Amino acid sequence: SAEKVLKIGGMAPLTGPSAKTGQEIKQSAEMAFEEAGNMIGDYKVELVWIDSQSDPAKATNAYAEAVERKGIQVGLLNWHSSVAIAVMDLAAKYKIPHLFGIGGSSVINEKYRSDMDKYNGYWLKSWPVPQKTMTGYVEFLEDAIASGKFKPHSKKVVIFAEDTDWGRDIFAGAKKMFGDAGWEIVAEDFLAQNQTEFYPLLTKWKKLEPALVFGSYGMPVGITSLIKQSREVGLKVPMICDGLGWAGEWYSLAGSASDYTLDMIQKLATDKAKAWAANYEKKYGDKPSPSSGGLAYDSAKLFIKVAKRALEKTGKLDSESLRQVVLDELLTGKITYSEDEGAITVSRFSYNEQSLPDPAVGVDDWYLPIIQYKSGKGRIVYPKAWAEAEFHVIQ
Amino acid sequence: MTQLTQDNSTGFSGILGKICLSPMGLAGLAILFLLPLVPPFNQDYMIRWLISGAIVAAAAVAFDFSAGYLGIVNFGYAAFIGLGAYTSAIISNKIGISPFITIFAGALVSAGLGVLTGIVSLRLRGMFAICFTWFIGIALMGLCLKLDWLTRGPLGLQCDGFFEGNSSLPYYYLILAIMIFTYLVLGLMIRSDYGLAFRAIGQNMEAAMTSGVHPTKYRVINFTMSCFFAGLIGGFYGHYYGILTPELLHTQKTVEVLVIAYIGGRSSLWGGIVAAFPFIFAMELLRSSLSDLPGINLIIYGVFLIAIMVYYPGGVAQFFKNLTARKQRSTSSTAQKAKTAEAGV
Amino acid sequence: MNILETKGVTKRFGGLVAVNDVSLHVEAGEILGLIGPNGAGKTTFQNTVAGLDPPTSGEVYFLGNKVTGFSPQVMCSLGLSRTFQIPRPFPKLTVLENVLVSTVFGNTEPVADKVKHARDKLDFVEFPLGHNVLCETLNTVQLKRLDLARALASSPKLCLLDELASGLSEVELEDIIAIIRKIRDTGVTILMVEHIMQVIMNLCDRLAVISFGNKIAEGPTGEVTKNPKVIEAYLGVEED
Amino acid sequence: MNDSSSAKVIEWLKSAGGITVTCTILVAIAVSFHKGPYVLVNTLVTGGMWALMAIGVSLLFGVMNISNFAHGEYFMIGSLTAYYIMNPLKQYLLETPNDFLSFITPILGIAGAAIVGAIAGIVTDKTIFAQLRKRNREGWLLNCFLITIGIQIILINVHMLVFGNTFKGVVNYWDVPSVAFGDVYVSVDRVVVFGIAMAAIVLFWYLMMYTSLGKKIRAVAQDENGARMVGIQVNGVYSTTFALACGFAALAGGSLLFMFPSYPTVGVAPLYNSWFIIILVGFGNVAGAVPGGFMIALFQVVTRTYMGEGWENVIPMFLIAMILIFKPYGIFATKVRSVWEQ
Amino acid sequence: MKNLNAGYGFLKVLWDVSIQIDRGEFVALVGPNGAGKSTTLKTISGLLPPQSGKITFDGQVINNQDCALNCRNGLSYISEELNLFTGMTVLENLEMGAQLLDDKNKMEENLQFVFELFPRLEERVGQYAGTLSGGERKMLAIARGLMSNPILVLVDEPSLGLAPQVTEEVFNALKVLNKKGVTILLVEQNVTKTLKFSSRAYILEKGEVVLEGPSSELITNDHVKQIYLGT
Ligand SMILES: Nc1ncnc2c1ncn2[C@@H]1O[C@H](COP(=O)(O)OP(=O)(O)OP(=O)(O)O)[C@@H](O)[C@H]1O
Ligand SMILES: Nc1ncnc2c1ncn2[C@@H]1O[C@H](COP(=O)(O)OP(=O)(O)OP(=O)(O)O)[C@@H](O)[C@H]1O
Ligand SMILES: CC(C)C[C@H](N)C(=O)O
Ligand SMILES: [Mg+2]
Ligand SMILES: [Mg+2]
Repeated sequence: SAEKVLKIGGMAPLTGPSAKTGQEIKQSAEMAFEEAGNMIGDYKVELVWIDSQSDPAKATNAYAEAVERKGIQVGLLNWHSSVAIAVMDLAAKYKIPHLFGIGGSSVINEKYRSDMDKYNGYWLKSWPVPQKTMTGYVEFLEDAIASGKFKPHSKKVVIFAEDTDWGRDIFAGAKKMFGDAGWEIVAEDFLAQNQTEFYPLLTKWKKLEPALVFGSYGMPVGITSLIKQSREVGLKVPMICDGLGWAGEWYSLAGSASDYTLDMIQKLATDKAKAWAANYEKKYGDKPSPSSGGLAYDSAKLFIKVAKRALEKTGKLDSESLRQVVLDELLTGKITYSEDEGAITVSRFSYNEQSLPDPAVGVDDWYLPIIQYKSGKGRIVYPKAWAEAEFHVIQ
Repeated sequence: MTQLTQDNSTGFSGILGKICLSPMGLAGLAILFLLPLVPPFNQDYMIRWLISGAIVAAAAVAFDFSAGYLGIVNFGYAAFIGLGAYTSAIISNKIGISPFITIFAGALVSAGLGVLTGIVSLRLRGMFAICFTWFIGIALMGLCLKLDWLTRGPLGLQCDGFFEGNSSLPYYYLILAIMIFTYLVLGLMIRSDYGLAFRAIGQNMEAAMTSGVHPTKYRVINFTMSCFFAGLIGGFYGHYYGILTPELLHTQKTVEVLVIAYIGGRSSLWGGIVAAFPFIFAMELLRSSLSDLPGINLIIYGVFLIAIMVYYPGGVAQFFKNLTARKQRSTSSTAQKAKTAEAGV
Repeated sequence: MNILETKGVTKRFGGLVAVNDVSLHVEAGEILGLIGPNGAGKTTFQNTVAGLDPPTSGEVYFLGNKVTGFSPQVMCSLGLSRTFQIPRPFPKLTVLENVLVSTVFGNTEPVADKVKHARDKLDFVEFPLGHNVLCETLNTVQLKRLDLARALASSPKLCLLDELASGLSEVELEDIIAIIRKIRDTGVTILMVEHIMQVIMNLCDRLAVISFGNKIAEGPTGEVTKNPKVIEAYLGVEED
Repeated sequence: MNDSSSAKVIEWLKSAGGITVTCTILVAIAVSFHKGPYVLVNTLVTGGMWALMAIGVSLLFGVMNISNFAHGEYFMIGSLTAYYIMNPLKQYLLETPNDFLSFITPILGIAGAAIVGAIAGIVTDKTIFAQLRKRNREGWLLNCFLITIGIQIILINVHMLVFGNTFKGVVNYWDVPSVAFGDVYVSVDRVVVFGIAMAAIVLFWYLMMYTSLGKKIRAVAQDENGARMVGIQVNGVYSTTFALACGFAALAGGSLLFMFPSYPTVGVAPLYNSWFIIILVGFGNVAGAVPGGFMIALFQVVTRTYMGEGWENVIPMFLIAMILIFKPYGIFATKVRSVWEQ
Repeated sequence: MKNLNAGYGFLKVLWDVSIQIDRGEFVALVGPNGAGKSTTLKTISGLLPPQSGKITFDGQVINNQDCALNCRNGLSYISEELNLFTGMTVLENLEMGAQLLDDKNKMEENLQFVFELFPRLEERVGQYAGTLSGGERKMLAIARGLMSNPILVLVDEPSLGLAPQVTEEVFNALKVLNKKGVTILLVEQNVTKTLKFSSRAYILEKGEVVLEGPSSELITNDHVKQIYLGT
């Protein structure tokens, strides 16, 4: 009797500019499956890695090959939105459900929503578009001002973002958000991905005398350089540096200059989460990032849950049965995956009609706390219910 | 038009020769036509690889048209491809006309930039000319990122496909047609007086000028043609993959084409085509079978590239040339001494 | 008729005046020899005329028209061609193709069979090798022959020759003299720079001598070579 | 100043190089008045670093006719070395503080980087380019160019496989407050690195102009056979050149570790910048690399200041292209050109 | 210098050429264009590795020795292509020629000697070699070759492109050098003159030595007369 095998195509940028992220995604997902003994029921799990090479064209070639030659039955994970856009069509064409791509940007949602029938059940994200999640920042600021902890001398804010699809999205969100809250945006800058020299920019900002600097910048070198140099040029204002914590080694690059900067990131707060991080570090030698690594780990766990359910329900595991369960139970909110069950990054993954293809956003669902760093440790300062420390305004 | 290589062969191969094809080349093309119909190549992913191969092959031909003959490596070549791709995508998105028409618009815009580049870079030689085109490429890519109201910047621009349906096969025949069209047009130009002028300018500008060749004219013509096809290929690229990002204009992409063109053999045009398909297949297979150690395929690629350049810089074209030369040598057993003697008189 | 006439041509390189106020004329159908010590400015003068390096001041008239500062390809199409002191062929083209370039692009008169025209020119200069040899393998002397054929292929009216005969042995000199004569007999005017007196004495109708950029003498060959100024500046005490 | 030297100065001011340099200075001053002196300080500090990189590229191209696309990877080797020297030392210092050791740690790292880079250069020359020299010289420029692309791909991916994808960097060299120039603050690290760059450049210039090694290198650059004919052993000179060029790149990499943590593709940006510079000033122009570095830095600072981030690739590229149209061999090109022009 | 076969790549140019030169001799090598004279010199100098055969210099086999080492041992080659350092000044070129000499005074002496030989160069000491006229370059190349106090000088067509007056001077200078004890191997097109100045000569045709002997005899040889002197 032939062994029952489920072939999963894990997609990540394993080479090229984002290889670091890709590697973390790969390793975290592998960890999750290993913990399950590489088995789902009586099915043996075989992970086939698809290197997206950060290039939509190359990614589609590799994807088609993985489907046809290596026979993957389901796709998992992803990082770049541009890759997602190109691969979505393939997933639909080959009728392969592709689940939990991490790439967050809104273009995926646009494409998905443009032809729901075609893509439904064939593409699912595990990171919602930033516009939905970021409102926390303004709530937090209003709260800090109201409680008198933060006394800005003016309502001037500087906004920056990385010049990527993600950055564009978050920038659009931030602009609206701050505008609505009555802030004056005095500078808007998109930063190149490989940039390390910010003296001109920072000096320019300094002269504008903002009360707050807000930005999102996922490139570890860029964001840490920005923070370090902001201290060097003497820009002493509260800084929200969304994305600082995405790379595990950020503190070894930014050092004490990162004290008091704020970030919004998967909390990795529970014991389970901490154990996972420790495990990861033991196994692979470097600190995992909660966003790429943690989310990939959670996504894989959630997938295992979905697959188990599919096996239970239909007695077999293949593209079709998985898709059925996804449509019938995951997207209707019957299957969720929460902190109690072991989710380490957010409170709960749950999907519904309105959120698609994103997970639902909310404090009890997919929600990122705001944390403030001190000596390399992040402490949650918002929402209040989770807070571990008081917000400290840099002087 | 002067037929330089007047083969005394008549009949079928003579006719073929007139359109720059040898019997072997024709056989190769026939194979390319039939390949996607026979297993294992009829699988869709194989066809996708064939398409990638054909894209690079066509680009390498058009690239070699400048680099191999005029001696100017257009290091911003990917940007010209990208310009065509974006133009075609934007027009077809905004106005909604068929991509079959807009890719020519894209090609024309690329050609237009080619004209400008040709005129403006006229006084530049060697590395300076190369870097000039490179800078144009970098600037274009920067523009593509910054003009996001037009190109959607890093968010990526989605484009419609040429054909309805899921099969890649029609796309394959389309790009094959583009590739052959590129080769024939450029090949005929090289065969004509134009080719002579290009080579003369490429080898010694001053001597070419004193021989009466008008460098501006021919350099511009060359750039225009090469960039026109770059744009055409770009248009195909966009409408095939469905998404364009500024990364398409990146130097890295030029390097991919350049490598194929050089492994194919400079100033051969067809060398790029012969090199592209096996090379793409080998690279994809390497990548997929060594996926446990991502990057090792690229190391092999690098080593291979260096080895070729050190030990066999003539590339595929040289290989074939040597083959035919050996054949000739074995038939005509002229003593070497006689040869030297002739040379010595 | 003067096919070429220069008026006060001066060429400066930075502080150095390489050609200083040189006025001379070339009559149609003659062979004018331009001689002078090394570094006198002969090559530079030819460059200014052929358009490779426009003169700093002064005027050049070709066929009665002012052509000062015209580009080389225009001069070529007007009917002026030249050879180089250090030949500069197209190394990766064959001998035949080298000549074809100039046949195809330099010619104003239509040529029926270009390949034949080119081959004729190569035969005309008695090119010693096959026509399908790549130029990079030729030696200097062969290159000069080729260069000459190339210059002729554009059907020039005036041909500037720069040290065409240097590097030839005595016997070979006889050959080249014969060839140049043949060229003149086809109606091409020649302005030649040469150091080998054997060639000059045999060929030139008239001579112009420049030294340190200045023209010091011009006139029929026999006269000029007896000019004491010329002897002092250039010829030295002749022995042979 | 006597007559002839003032005439020379005027002559130089009228040349393209002079005009551009003057314009650059004027623009720098004008912008500094408008936007504040930080423009000037920034220009100087970053320009020096790029000049250091550019010299290596220029040297390799000038002497060996190799347009090194892998130059950034020697920068990467430098930063990697510096990291693996500095990081253990810093760890050790955390446990046993020692003022002197913590003072010289960065210097050790930077010196180590330069040495390892130079060795890597020699190895590259001996294993690859010496072979190519022996085999054939035809199409040398483009063969070499493709080879360097191969080297680049190999080095990046070997780094990735062996050392991983992490960012290996240090927070700073010396943990001291920034120095102030007026109201502009610059970190001590940067000031020191600027000093290192300038010292290296001066040293190099002296080496090229006044020592016999320099003369030999120049001779080989201009005519290899000629050099052999006067008794210069060219293979040695080539290896030395490679060592110097790669050593400089690695020196830059080591010096800039605080700004560019080592990771596989860290060399790309420095590579691009150095190419911009040498194209702007013309090849083989060591002295020109310094003002060139400043000019590129100024272009970038000014476009960032007035146009915003991201335009620094568009506008300066356009400007350099324009300048090239008028000065096709770079702004400092003289009438004399030898191998550089091929 | 013995039994030499040499050529470029596939092409063989020299066929068993044997030449022997004793110390202090003035030997000429003549032959028609493309006979392989320059190739011979190139091979001896070490620029071109021989395909087979043996080259000895001062009793030492120098077959595959680099040109630079030969130069150190006192062999100086003045090539047809000149190989000047075009981006250096005339003076720098000359200094490079003497870079193997340790003694600064000796260099000064040599400089004096070549400037005497070619006063034109002295006028142009500060000019870049790349901008010299054809003849000036030739002079510079010869001068540079003489700067290193060589024992053996290989000269390839010294008179090429030189004004008649200067040609004469160059030949005289070679004669003077020879008198001083320097061995000379001269390649030249002007057969009459060459044979007049040299003591012994070889005649090379199509890569083979066809005749050799004292110059004075060769000049009256029928073959030579017919082929080279056209009489
Ligand atoms: N580009 C240049 N820059 C500076 N000086 C130059 C340049 N070109 C030529 N010269 C100088 O101009 C003078 C004239 O040179 P030209 O080549 O015309 O001499 P020529 O008469 O042809 O000599 P020859 O018989 O030796 O070839 C020479 O002294 C030379 O050094
Ligand atoms: N680099 C080269 N590659 C191939 N063949 C060459 C090369 N150089 C010279 N030859 C060939 O070698 C043969 C001998 O050339 P060589 O230069 O030695 O002749 P030569 O006797 O010096 O002639 P000349 O009197 O013209 O200087 C010629 O047929 C020439 O075509
Ligand atoms: C944080 C990540 C979700 C951002 C990712 N680079 C994207 O494409 O959207
Ligand atoms: Mg001359
Ligand atoms: Mg010779």
